[in-house]
Amino acid sequence: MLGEGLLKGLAETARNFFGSYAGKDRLTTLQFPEERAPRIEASRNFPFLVYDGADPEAGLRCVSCFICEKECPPKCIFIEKSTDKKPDAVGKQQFYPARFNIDVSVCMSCQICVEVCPFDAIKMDVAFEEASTGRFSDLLWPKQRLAKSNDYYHEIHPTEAAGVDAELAAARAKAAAPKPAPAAAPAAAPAAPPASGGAAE
Amino acid sequence: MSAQTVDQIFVLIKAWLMGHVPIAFQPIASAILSVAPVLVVFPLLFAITTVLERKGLGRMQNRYGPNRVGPYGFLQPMADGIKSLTKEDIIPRSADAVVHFLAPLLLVLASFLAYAVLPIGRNMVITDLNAGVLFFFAIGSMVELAVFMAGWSSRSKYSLLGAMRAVAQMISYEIPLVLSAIVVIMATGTLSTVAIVDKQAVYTHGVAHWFLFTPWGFVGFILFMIAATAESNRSPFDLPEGESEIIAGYYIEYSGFKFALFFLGEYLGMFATSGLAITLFLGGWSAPVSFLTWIPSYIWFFLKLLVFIFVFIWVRGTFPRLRMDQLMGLAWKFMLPMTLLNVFDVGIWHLMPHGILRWIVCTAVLILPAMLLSRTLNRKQKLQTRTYRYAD
Amino acid sequence: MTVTFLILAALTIIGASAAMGLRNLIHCVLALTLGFVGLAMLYLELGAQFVGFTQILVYVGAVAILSVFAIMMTRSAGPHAEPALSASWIIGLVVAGATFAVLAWAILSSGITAPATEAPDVSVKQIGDALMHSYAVPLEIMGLLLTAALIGAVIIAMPQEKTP
Amino acid sequence: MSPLTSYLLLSAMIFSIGLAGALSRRNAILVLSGIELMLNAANLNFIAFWRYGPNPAALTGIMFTIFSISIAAAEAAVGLGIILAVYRHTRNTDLDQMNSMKG
Repeated sequence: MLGEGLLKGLAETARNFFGSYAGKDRLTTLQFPEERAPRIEASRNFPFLVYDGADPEAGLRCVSCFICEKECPPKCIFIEKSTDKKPDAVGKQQFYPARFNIDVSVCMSCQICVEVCPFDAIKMDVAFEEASTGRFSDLLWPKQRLAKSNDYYHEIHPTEAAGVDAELAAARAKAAAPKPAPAAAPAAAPAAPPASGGAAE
Repeated sequence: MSAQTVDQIFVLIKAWLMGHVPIAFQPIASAILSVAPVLVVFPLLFAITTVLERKGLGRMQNRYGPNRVGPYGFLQPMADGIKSLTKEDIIPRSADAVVHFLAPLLLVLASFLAYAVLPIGRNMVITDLNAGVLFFFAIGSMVELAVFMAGWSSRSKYSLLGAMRAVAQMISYEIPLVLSAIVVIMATGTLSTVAIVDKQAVYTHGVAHWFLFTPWGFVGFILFMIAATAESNRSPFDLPEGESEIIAGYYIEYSGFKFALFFLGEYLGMFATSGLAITLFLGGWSAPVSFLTWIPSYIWFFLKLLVFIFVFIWVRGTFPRLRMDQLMGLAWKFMLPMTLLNVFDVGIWHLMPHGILRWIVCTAVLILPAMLLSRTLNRKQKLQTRTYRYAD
Repeated sequence: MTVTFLILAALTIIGASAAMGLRNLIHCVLALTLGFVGLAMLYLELGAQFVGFTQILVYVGAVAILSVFAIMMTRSAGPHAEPALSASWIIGLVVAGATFAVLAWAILSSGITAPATEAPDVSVKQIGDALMHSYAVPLEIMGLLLTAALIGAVIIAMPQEKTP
Repeated sequence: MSPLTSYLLLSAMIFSIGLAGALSRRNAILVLSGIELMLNAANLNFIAFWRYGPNPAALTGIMFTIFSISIAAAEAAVGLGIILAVYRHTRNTDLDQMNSMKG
């Protein structure tokens, strides 16, 4: 009979309509500014720079190696190398970025800069309420705005940060040891992932 | 105050006000006093309906509707109105400026004119025309012209496509609309809306003589509502608007207040056709059972209208849009035969003696062909390769 | 002659002459619709309610829309380079002017006077009764004619079978 | 001028406008519109004579007008159908160029 399916459909929408007043399972919307969904650990938005310790200038892990700038597909990273050197996360004397800008109006959140960084200095942020009224000035983020502490990194991506910290600690220990015994090095090398090897360099 | 007074309160107020007007101005004062409430109440109902519609649709799609402006979002139409009033009124450079300007005015004018013959309550009608129902359909046909003017004058392909779809659809569905209304005219023997309601506001065994409670009335009502939905371009017959295909159809090139006027006209048309359906089949302002007649007549009318609005929203939240050939197929292959059959059926009803036999015969006359027809139409059709006459 | 009549007559004449005089065909049809609405209102003014509404329903709702569709389908809506008037337009105007002169002379010199009577009250029921009794045969013939016209229009406008 | 005379004059005016349009326009659709106008002028005459005539209760004028409107509707449908058919054949709606039967 013509119209049977129509009635079925009407019944379904009616069930949704009245069910939305009865329980939460038919009203799945979150009222955003007041209610927030629990954060998903793997979510990502724009990159930020990690620093260790309390001082964003001194603790910045970035050594301005320009790899991320070269790899960035939309070319939204601009780095200016410093003239002097400062100790990096491992303790070695390195250059640091005098300027580090990301144009977030161009950034496409591809995470390639994070993949290629040998120093675990750039990571993906989860903050998304970044709207601003300045079309040009407010969307070019300088180093000061990009720098966020390691604690913040632990807060947003705990498992990932723990892994990074372990590697850095291993690298620091390796750098601190004067000359490791030749027997120990080959045993550690295959076990360590290649990233740690690069970081220790 | 007796129930009688409450029922007639607006009529009494008007009579009292008219007593203060000098004789020379009485005709025009009477006209203003009759028209002004309609000009206030139905746009207000439009404002409320937009909120209710958005909230209702939201609930059907497992979300809240608008709930930010004012308590429970009920001030949303105010915000929308202010927004559309303050927006820039853009007229495309290649548009036909005069026709472009006139189209929304004609649409709203035609939509408002239709209320002239709707009895909103007992003794509450602007004019009791002798040919009221005919007037309603004549005014309804002016809407088509307004839609065409809007679509053509914009000089945009989308709007022209939308206008062509709208005109084709409205012309096709006007025939079932009029034919399904004719059964009531046949049964009452009058075209006057007031007389039609008066014929239905009588009770036997406490139940009103609504035409909905007869087999032909029930079928006629359903057919009328399908045609009315198509006529007012509501989902699932919203091909002329089709946001996902032709963006907004014939009013895509309108902005600001004129765009709001198109919305107003569309909703007013929907209320007016619902009002006519109430008048023709649901006894207008009369109560369904005699012990509820103490409720004022205008409240009954607006209660019924609200139910209609809810059903319109419900249908919009449920059904997907039809394809053009399905639309035309429904009009010409299903609606038209069924309405003609219904006209035949009301003749049988009129000629047979009262009793249970009349019910059985009339129901059978409608049900059997409907089942046959739906079986024929539902039969799996063989798909054939499409040929395009104009595209290549 | 009342003010209402003058306004409606002006509306009708403006609509009709614009319909015959404008260049853009769609404008012509819209103006023609205005003329038809003016005529419908004149019918209402004369007390013929049913005819007035039928006029709007048929002319505004059907004939105007049909003409518009025909214009769109024959692609004559755009701007035209060729003149809108035919080669023998002067003859046409002269003939029309002469017709009007003769008609006006006939009307004015006939001396018909009609007393301004009360408008007769004609209900739809009376019209229906007349249609069903004294005009039943013309009504049937009209139905036949309309059916024939419907079928004929469909057949004429049907795409011709392409013969290979 | 009595009301009847003014209605008759208006009707004559509309008839002449329709005639002028039908005789002088090139487009076939507009010629058809001119003919519609002439029919309408006749209808106005019918209604005016019914209203001011001696026997309005007979409804003759109204009946004539109703039948005339139906005929006009049929005429419009068939006429536009013919125009569409001719257009499909000649790709043209210009009446001055439809002269293939000229000797």
